[in-house]
Amino acid sequence: MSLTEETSARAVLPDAEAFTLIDASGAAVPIDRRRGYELPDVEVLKELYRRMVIARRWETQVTALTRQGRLSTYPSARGQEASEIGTVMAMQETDWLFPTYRDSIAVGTRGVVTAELLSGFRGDWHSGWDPKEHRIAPQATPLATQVLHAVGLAMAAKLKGDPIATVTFIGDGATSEGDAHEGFNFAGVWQTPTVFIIQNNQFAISVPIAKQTRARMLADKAVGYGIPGYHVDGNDIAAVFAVVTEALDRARSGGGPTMIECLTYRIEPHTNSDDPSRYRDAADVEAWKARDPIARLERYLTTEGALDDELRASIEEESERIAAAMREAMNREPAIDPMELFEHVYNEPRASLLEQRDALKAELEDAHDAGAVS
Amino acid sequence: MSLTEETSARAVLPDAEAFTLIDASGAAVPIDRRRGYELPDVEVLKELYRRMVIARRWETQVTALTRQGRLSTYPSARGQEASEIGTVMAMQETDWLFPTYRDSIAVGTRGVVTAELLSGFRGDWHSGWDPKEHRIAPQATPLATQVLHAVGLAMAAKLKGDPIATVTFIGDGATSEGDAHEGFNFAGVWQTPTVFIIQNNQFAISVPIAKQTRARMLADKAVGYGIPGYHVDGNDIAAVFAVVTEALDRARSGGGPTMIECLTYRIEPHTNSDDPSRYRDAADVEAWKARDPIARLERYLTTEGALDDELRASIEEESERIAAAMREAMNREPAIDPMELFEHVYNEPRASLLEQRDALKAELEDAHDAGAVS
Amino acid sequence: MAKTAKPLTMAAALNSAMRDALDEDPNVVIFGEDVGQLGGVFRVTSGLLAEFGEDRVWDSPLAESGIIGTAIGMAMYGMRPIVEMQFDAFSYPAFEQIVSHVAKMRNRTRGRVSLPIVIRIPTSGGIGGVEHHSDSSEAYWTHTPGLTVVTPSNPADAYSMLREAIASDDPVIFLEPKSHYWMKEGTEQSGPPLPMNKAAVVREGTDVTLISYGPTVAVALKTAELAEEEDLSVEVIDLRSLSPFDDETVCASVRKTSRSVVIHEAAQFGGYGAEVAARVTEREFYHLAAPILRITGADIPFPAPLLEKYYLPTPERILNAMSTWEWDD
Amino acid sequence: MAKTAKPLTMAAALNSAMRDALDEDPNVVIFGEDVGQLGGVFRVTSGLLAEFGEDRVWDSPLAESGIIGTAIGMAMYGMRPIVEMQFDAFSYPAFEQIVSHVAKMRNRTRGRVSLPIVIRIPTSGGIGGVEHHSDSSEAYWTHTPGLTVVTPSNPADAYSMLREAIASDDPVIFLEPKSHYWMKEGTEQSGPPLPMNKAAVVREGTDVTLISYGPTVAVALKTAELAEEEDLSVEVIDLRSLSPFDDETVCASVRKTSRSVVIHEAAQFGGYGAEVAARVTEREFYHLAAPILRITGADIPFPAPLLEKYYLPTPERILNAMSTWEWDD
Ligand SMILES: Cc1ncc(C[n+]2csc(CCOP(=O)(O)OP(=O)(O)O)c2C)c(N)n1
Ligand SMILES: Cc1ncc(C[n+]2csc(CCOP(=O)(O)OP(=O)(O)O)c2C)c(N)n1
Ligand SMILES: [Mg+2]
Ligand SMILES: [Mg+2]
Repeated sequence: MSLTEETSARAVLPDAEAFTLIDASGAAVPIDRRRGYELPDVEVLKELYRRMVIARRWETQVTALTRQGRLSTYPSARGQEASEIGTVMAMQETDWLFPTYRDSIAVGTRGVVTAELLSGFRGDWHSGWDPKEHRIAPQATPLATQVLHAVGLAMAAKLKGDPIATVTFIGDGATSEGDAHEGFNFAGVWQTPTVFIIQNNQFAISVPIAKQTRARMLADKAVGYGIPGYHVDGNDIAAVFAVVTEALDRARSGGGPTMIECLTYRIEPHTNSDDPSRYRDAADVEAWKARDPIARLERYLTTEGALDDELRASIEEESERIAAAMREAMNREPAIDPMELFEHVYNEPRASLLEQRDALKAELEDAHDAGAVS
Repeated sequence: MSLTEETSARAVLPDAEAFTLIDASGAAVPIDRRRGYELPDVEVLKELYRRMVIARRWETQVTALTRQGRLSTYPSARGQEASEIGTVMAMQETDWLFPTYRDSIAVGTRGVVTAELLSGFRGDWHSGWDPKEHRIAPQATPLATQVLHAVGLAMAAKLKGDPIATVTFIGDGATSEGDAHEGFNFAGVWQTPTVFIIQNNQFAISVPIAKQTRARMLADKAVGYGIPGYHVDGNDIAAVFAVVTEALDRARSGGGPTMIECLTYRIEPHTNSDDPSRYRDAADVEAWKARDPIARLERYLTTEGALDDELRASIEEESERIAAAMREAMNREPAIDPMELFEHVYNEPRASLLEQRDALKAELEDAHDAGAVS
Repeated sequence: MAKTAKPLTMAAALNSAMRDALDEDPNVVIFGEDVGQLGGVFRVTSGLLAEFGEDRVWDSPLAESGIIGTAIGMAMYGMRPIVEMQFDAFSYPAFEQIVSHVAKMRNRTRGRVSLPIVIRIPTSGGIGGVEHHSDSSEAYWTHTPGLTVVTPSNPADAYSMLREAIASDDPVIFLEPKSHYWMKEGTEQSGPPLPMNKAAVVREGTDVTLISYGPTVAVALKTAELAEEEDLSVEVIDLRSLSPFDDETVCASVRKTSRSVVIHEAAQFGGYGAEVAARVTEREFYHLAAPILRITGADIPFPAPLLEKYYLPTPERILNAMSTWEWDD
Repeated sequence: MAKTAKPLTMAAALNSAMRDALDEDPNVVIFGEDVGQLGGVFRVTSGLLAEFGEDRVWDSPLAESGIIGTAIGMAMYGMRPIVEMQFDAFSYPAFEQIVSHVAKMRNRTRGRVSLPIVIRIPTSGGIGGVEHHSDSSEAYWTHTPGLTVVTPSNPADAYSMLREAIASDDPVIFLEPKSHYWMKEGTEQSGPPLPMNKAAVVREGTDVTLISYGPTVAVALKTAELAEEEDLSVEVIDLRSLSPFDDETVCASVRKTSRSVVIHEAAQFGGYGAEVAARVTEREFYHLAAPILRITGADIPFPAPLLEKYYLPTPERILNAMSTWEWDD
């Protein structure tokens, strides 16, 4: 049974086994297990590899800076690069992304520069980039709420006749929230061009997936919304890219929404302030490191002769350059203007808010004068 | 495939055809279509028949009184008697029921007297009976919220080791609410003894089921929670009774929750203030009247020789007596004491509330005095 | 706005406002529970689906958080959704979407993403509704920075304010006093309508200022009439906009009268009246001859239909409160 | 209560209170997000799962409405659930269950069904939290009849108030100032603890009353110290209970000082301070020498970490406000 066929029959459950194109050893699975999908072109795979390497290097740097106190917190996606990057690389520029706090590398891969991207975690403003310029919503913190935003924007595009799709990431834990349900359901009923990427990294902070659902897999939920559901090896970027590409094509051409569960693992703590030793075995982490998405693709490309030392070195060098640039950017003090606090709350200026702004201004000037005198 | 088997395999979808034991013509379906279930005993069926006739007569009376302005509003379950009565008749006395505004006849069948039962719709107090005495929660108005209460109470019973189950009714429309999802999910994860009866009467006020979900059927949602899902002819009380009985047995003996979709139809307007001609065809109503749950069972029992004119007359007489008694009860002015408004908000009396109570008292006395003088 | 002849009822005025907005701006859409085919349980959107089609007016699945959440996404893409919460208490499932996103999106994005959403909510009691059908939720919204909260008390305002709310680039909570849906236009309005964010002095007076909004404006006017019999000259203010608050108009009145009562249906404790009393006192303390009083619902859940008359503010209660003041003359 | 030696931090005091309650009453259970294995993101429930087992303390699925809704069902069956909302803003998905059911069940059932649920919510800012992690939600709860709302400002109160909240047959919103979790006990408490519903005069003074609660008690005390240098005698009240409000203690203080400032972190408009100012003014108008002022967060969403210092009330701002009063002497 091919995954493609599932999309027409609404009451079909995904296969128990997660869909893979390149297995953990770096070998392409035999054609009869590819369910009709083709391996992405080798040039595409090389580009996916390059993006993952850069993303990991960038994120390693962010984590280090967070430890040094340059960011107020940071949730790392280490280990989830295949789902993150495979998804956004399958998107077109006009598609919209609705990320969570976990998905900074996906946002960065779509072109948001570090200083804007890390605004929220550095703490200079809640969200730093222009959503309309990048077609990326702010990273959502209230869990699952962004799912509805993605469906709403897709509905607007559909009503306007624009051939775009929206993609949203959501964690395994967040699927328990009512908003996830309402989002999946609205998308099904309205047949919006939306692709739901459930990143099942098996933990919601400390709570394992077994305490989150009794379902065989999260993708089993799709049938309850009459939408196609897929269960994909989230550490295999070839599989993620292939399935997301197909889902996006279907969405853009009027075929409605798709739910894709990417089975993966969060290698780092939930955020820098988390202590995973309280709730999971180090051995599990090691086992999942052996399924690393980057190492796997590296092995495949090397075997195929598509990745030699020279290319590897040049990608590494590029990554280091990017890491250095971001380190520098983040070591600069962010520009902060307390008066800006009052600027964006409303379009219409409010007298009472201007009063409060002026009061703060006077206070700061007083403090400044006092400082100058004493 | 028998329905019973489905309960062990978690990733199985219900049959497309709703499960029936006695079809719309009043004939028992052949044994090979009974999926391992047995027809309830004829004495049980007679009792179910009697209860349905009484419930309908009672409700017809309530609707009439509502038109006369004795109630502020009333949502009728006419046409849904098989789901309503079949469900509660399958319950044991120690089981708890969590009804909605729609389920007055279920509450009445469990023994709550009219004056207490209709408190809310008459408007003398929000809820009239003692939930602990009857093991029936107040009828929920905020949609789907009661699903979680039912799961919570079941969890408490499970923790205490009490072999009881909880049952909640929920409408087709309300399944779209986040709370329905959270309730189904908590029940699955905690394996609580809870039976969810989705009364799919095909409309949420004016909105048809097709605008509520894209799923093939609502029971398809069960698989997403890892719980067994059933799709039952909600106008066949034999089927409802059989499936609910089994689900309750399973729940009480540690087998976890069950979702049962009863396919039925709301014959009356949503409430007395609704105008269904704005959104549905009279012909549809007529078609569903032909599938009437009472007429169907009456035909079956008559054919079986279990219901003769004498019994029919005695049940009718009993119904009339009950209707007359309730008419009388409702024509009495309800006792109202404005001071009671301040009595139940908190266990701990609050000074400020007592002040407000005394102020109202003084005001009413003033008004009374003024009235007396003028 | 020239289009509308004087509408008969508030429901009709609201309906006209939406019809005109749908007509003028293709980005305006309406969705929610029962707003399409049925025209809403109060028939406020009656006829709009038939006139504008399913791409502009439609019935959504039954989920308030879903309605607000998808409206946010639509607004991010340039649409101007008007959504209905069927009753006050049924906006609560959408609380997170409203408070954490609708109110905060513009600020979060440094002004780059505005959400021109109108959330229409039938509010308050007075119609003998069963439980959960008579709440007054304004204090929850007015405490939330980022929201604009308005409420009309008559058909003419209902029209002009809803038009303005739809035209606003900021999200607006539009509270419709459900007991007034069938209220007919009383006085002839002349001249251009007052802007949505201004309070109206609906009756002039010199001794006392009654501050009211939505359903209690009628109560305040009735009180003023009764007070006149006792030779008390009562000024009545209809706030219209709850957030922002029109300090200027209210303070000017209180400076003149030096006495004031705030009236609302919601529970008193932490109710909107507390803000009115606190801020007007902060500004006009030395002009006040007596504390600003609050005549409101009691601090209890909204009562069952047959008991609501003991809960709702009445002219008698207001007059009573005024009589507790020490009067110099 | 004899059991606890003086706990070191507020987190430890809360932990002790729950441990003792679990120990004494088999109906007490604790569940929520990450409260079991991890012991909560603030470690307030640390060790309780290990000590009492999964039938008493457990991790629930990630859904706040689900947590409150199931707690309601459990309480209906005689249990006394303690649940945690991970941060203030993450209680909003549960708003409907809290406002429409937790608050109203007892009244709805004519007193037959009480819901002895404690909803623990880490509240307010001061820890540089990212967006949605620093809200102050008290005004939403205190406006809702049927809820009891309390907040401790120190470890000793944290222990005694949480014990009392768990023992209460009414539902309690228990707001824990998250900036104080690691605060160590300051002063030695002696004698039996003050009941949960009473305000405490934590510093006596004669010129001004500062009314504070939770995280701003420390700010008020600091202000009082600074004011002393200017020969101003400042009384500081820690409200402890926000609903009910201890009129007696607060009014007695204001009658004495005739001047008062209310302090809180939440936005000012419609904030809890409005109720305090309005009700104290209603009762003590003729004893007031100046309007009661409010020093609070601005009417903006809680700012990003690097900007929160411009938002939070400071002693300087309070002193500044006090200096705007006309002083006779
Ligand atoms: C509504 C809401 N509740 C709680 C939280 C606190 N919280 C932040 S992340 C998290 C766990 C989320 O787990 P999951 O959805 O699996 O995503 P992951 O972090 O694993 O990527 C929790 C409970 C929140 N942000 N929003
Ligand atoms: C949270 C919430 N939103 C909206 C409503 C208003 N409302 C009452 S009944 C109803 C339709 C419910 O339909 P369904 O769940 O199918 O139940 P039925 O009335 O058909 O039995 C609506 C929208 C409500 N009671 N609660
Ligand atoms: Mg996760
Ligand atoms: Mg229905």
